[in-house]
Amino acid sequence: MQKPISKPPIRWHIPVFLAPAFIIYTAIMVIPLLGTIQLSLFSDIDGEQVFVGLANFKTLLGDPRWAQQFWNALVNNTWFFIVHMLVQNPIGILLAALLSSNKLRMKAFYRTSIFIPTILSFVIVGFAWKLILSPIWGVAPSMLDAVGLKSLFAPWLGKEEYALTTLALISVWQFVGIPMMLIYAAMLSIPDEILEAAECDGITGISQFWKVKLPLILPSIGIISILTFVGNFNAFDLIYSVQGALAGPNFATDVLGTFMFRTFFGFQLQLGDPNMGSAIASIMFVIILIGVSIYLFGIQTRLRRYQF
Amino acid sequence: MGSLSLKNIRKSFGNVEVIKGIDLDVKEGELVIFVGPSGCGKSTLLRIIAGLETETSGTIEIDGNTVNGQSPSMRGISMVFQTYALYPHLTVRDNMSLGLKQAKRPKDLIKKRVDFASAMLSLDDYLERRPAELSGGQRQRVAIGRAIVRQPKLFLFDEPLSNLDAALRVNTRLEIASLHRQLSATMVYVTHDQTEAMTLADRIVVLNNGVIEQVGTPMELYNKPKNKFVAGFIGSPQMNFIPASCLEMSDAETVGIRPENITFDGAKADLTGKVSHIEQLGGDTNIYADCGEAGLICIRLFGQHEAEVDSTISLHFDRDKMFKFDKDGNTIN
Amino acid sequence: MKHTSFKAILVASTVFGSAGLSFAQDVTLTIESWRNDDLSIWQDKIIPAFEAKHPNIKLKFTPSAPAEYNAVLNSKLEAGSAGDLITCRPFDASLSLYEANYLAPLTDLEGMSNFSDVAKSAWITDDGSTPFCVPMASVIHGFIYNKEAFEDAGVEVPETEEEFFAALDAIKEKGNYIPLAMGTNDQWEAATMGYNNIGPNYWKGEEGRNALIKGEQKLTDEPWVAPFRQLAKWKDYLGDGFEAQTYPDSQNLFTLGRAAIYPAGSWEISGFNTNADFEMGAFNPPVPNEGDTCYISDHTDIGLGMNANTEHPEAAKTFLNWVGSEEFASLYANALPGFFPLSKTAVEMEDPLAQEFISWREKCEPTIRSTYQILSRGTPNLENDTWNASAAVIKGTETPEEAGKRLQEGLASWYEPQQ
Amino acid sequence: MSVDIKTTARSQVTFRAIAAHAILITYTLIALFPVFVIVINSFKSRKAIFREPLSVPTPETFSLKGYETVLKQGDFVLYFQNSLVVTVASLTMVLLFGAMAAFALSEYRFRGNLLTGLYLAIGIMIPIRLGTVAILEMMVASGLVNTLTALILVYTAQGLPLAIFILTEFMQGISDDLKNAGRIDGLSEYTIFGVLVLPLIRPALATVAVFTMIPIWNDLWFPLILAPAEETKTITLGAQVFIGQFVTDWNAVLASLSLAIIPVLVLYLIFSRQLIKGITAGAVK
Repeated sequence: MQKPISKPPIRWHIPVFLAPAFIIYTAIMVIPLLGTIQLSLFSDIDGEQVFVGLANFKTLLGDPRWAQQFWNALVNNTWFFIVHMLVQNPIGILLAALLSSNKLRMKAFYRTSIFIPTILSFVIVGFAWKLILSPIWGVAPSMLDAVGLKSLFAPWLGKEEYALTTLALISVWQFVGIPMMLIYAAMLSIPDEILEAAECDGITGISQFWKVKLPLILPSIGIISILTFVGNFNAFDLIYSVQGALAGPNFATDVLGTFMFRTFFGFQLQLGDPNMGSAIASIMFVIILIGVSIYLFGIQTRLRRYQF
Repeated sequence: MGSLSLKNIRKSFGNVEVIKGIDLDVKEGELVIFVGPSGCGKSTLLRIIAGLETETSGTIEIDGNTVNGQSPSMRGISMVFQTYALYPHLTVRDNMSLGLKQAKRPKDLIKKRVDFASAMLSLDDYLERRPAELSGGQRQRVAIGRAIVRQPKLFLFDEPLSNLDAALRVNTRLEIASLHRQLSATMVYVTHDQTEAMTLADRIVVLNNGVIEQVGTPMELYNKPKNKFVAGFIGSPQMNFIPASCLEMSDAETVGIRPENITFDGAKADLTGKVSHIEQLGGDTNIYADCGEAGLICIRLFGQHEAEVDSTISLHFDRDKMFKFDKDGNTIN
Repeated sequence: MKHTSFKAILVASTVFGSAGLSFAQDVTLTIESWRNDDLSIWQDKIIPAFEAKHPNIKLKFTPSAPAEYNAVLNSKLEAGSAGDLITCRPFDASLSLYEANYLAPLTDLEGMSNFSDVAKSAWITDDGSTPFCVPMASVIHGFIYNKEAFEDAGVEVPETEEEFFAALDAIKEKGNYIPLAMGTNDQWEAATMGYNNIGPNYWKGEEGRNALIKGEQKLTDEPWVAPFRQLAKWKDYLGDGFEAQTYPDSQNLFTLGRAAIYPAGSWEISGFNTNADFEMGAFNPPVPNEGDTCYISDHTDIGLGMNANTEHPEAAKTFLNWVGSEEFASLYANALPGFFPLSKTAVEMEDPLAQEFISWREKCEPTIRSTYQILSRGTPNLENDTWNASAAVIKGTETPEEAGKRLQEGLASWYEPQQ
Repeated sequence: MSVDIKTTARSQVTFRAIAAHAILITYTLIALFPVFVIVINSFKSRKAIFREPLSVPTPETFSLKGYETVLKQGDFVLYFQNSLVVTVASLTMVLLFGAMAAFALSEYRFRGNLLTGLYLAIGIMIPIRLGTVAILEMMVASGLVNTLTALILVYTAQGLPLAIFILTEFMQGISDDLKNAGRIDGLSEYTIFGVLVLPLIRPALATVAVFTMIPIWNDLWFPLILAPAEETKTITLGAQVFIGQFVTDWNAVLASLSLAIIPVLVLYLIFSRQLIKGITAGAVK
């Protein structure tokens, strides 16, 4: 017979469930990152780390040499993001809309093929596109030649005016699978009854997409936008593997990620400056945090989630 | 079989108090039903009894033992859920025996009990199937079987019939009733459906806003509701409430009259109204009449009757069967 | 289920954990390097030769990709996980490591006596008192050319600026070869193989370089703008789409026989020998006028230092002494034609191209790359800016004068002698 | 030819299907083209790569030289094995620990629940790479440098925030009744999690697995910093070294790139069936 217990026992299982994730995440991610943010408040003066408050941020935004690089990177980064929003997500939605039509055959094949670039490493993606777009190797020029458009060819990756857009498009090529998958799933989860009701009302084909499906997948599009935002403002690898840490030509493809990397770890003869690098990293964090907050408090609340 | 006693049970979620001091005794072998509108706290109370929710204060005794703080499985209860909650990866037999296996009971005992329950619920043919291969009614029977096998001191039912269609609901209701008789088990049953409550319960507990409005046998509640809430909640179609002023009665704020206690009688008319809708149920007929300030009034007549929509009718109320309520909604005797 | 999976993780982590421990009693030295191209040479030639003499010391050569080397090495040093021996970039990158106490002073290392002061200059404190890396090799800049292409166009090896452009014109006229193999996509190619290749002839090698460091000359002065003017003229001789042409593209263009002249560093020699199936020659950067003294960039490029925190300082020193020896010099020079030993004793080289390059040391004045010593210590970084400017000048997006002005402003913003 | 209304309607449908296929095929070609170029050229001789990059290998141009070089030089089997161990171990830990935390967050009401959830989600926004130096110091201090354990720990930390975020959302959809039924049957919270909940969120786990696996498999940075030793090299790092090592040996580069595609493709195919199910079931709504 149980003895009567007056107080509920401590629910040990809650800390037990949380502990592994909490400990690993805190120890290996949070503490090092806090260390990085802390670094941004210090400066190396004669080999000593000295607390300088916000001086590094002042340099970054105030000193014309730093500020010029910073704003260049930020503007490029914004353009990089805009290209993704304008190209990647609409293509993703289009592909998903096509894939979700009922009677289509070979769905799995298309889905898998289009997702393949997403699983490739940046090393492969960078190398492949550099080769294809290379004026020397001649894949792109000879393909354009074949359709009589050779004159359109330009060494896109080497021209300041095209390089960033080209890279953004490569990145779109690589990642279009993610919005496609998520939107596809969202479309599949629209109940058939709603679509059947639309058919009965004579809303079919493209107008069905605009009038019925699109409003219902808006929350998913919102999520994708914010994932794209976070991803783009953390972008680094693709640009690094195609254009190197100096993000050429003439910094035309420099984004916050490459700027931070170069500053933090140094490059070639340029010595690493972890303090300034951390300052850039902290600003990146703030930018992403602001973007996410705008989304969470400004946009998401207005996107209605429909109960099916 | 055991008794249940609740003493001053309170429960708050954050600053919101959802159970506001409940005292209740359930005798051995009794089937007690909690009814109330959604959000009244009836499910929370059931879950507190089960130990799935921790009470903020108060004492729970099952079979004379205080069980506060004990885990659900130690309380000697079993529970049947609205969504069946069968383990999708286990067969019917394993679903029923899991609790006993967990308690390390001997194999032959488990088998005996499962066989007993499956025979009782005619589940013998389905013992090796998985839940996904069963119909809704079969699944609910498995859930009930799982409860029986544990031979609990106390059965708890959480709206067990809500997910079934109308015909099955009646059948299963009968099954539960016969189960109660056969096992003479103590049962606590939660529903929002007063018909279910009336047909099944030994005693009904009407809950509203986290407090007990009234406890009693179905007929006690029907005949002697303590207040307007209980009067309105028990009985179908619902009791008509009429402002006392319309009937020129000064000793009450509101009067209540059940639809079956109204007759057509032009000579002794208490009110006149216009027929707005008729429901022909075959066995009886419900007529709804718009009586101006007195509101929409439902009249229940036995047998089949005809009436023209928009025709004017005179209503007579059986004065002996009228209820009077004061400003606070309490019944005036 | 839970228990077993935890156990599995525990077991797994101990298994992996032990993989990192060294198991031999012998000392094992790890060498950090960015020369991943040399991996097989170290494994097949250098390490066996050393281990044969010193059986108790094992060597492990662990290179990382050149672009990541600095970042990786700095992180490892900071965390204390770097190897025992560290391949040194010349000048400031290594000096800062020494100053941060990551590299050990090598003042009393015997092998050091085998090197001249010039050889040691890249890895010594500013006051010249303490060396911290053993000089391994230098690279010489010049031009490698395709002999068949020269025959085809009927041109001779150019000695002056004028002849150089005449030769380029002739090759272009003939149309069978792209005259110059160079791209601006990677930027450093334009600076290292362009500006610092031909530049010394204009700023007169060490004379100009030292004047710049002292603040006596400015980057806007003629000797420093003139090389940009030359580069600006190169544009017409480069291949289609050179803007997107990468360094490996240039190498391929040349070794596959499609380009006539390759502005080179001597380190290309071994790769070109394997990949090109035509005869190659080399010439030093043409001088502005006939009879001018020629200058070459004979750049101290690789040194080897000792991690100050190594657990095996004695073994590391043994190895460093060996690196300073004649045996190593000859082994290295012949294994890697194009990396020229810096030791005082002359080394016999078999490769004809390498012989050609090294022969310029006798007729021309050697210097090192203008931006490497002292001048790239601050922000903005002069070396990185020079990459950018050289590429821009070749592409024609910036005039030579503008480039000089921009570099000067950048340098003056932090370098006192120039202010 | 007589055309009645029915066939017009049908031909409209057919036309739409053809248009859909046309667009999808076009995009599929765009998606696969670069991969195709790399793979076909990896089987050609160096000259042929340069001369006709778009043609498939013919008997004259066919060459396995690149693959020979690759297989001779690096220990690709070992690299592959390392990558597999790291990826599978990190995935297991991310999925297990992530699901455990998500379960705690979605199942129990306790003080600080919301705060803990936010705290764990912040990691989605910051690349862990920013903390490299501190991580390396920590690994050195604990003697984990040049062990696969170091990589596994880092990737676990990196993958957890998104995993917890997705899984929490998903777990909220699991019937409370089922878990309560388990409690009444005397299952411990751990058993409820392991036996009842985990199997039900399989699709969500697959979704998380794919999103977590790709960056782990393809990561270059941490292998380079934390475990560059020959015994612990991952396949991506191995391939990268080839690119550095044979800048001009395109046979070897292309061969190593082609080899590096296969394993991640296989892993993806394993998870992809569950992936669609997972996203559909509302893992990322």
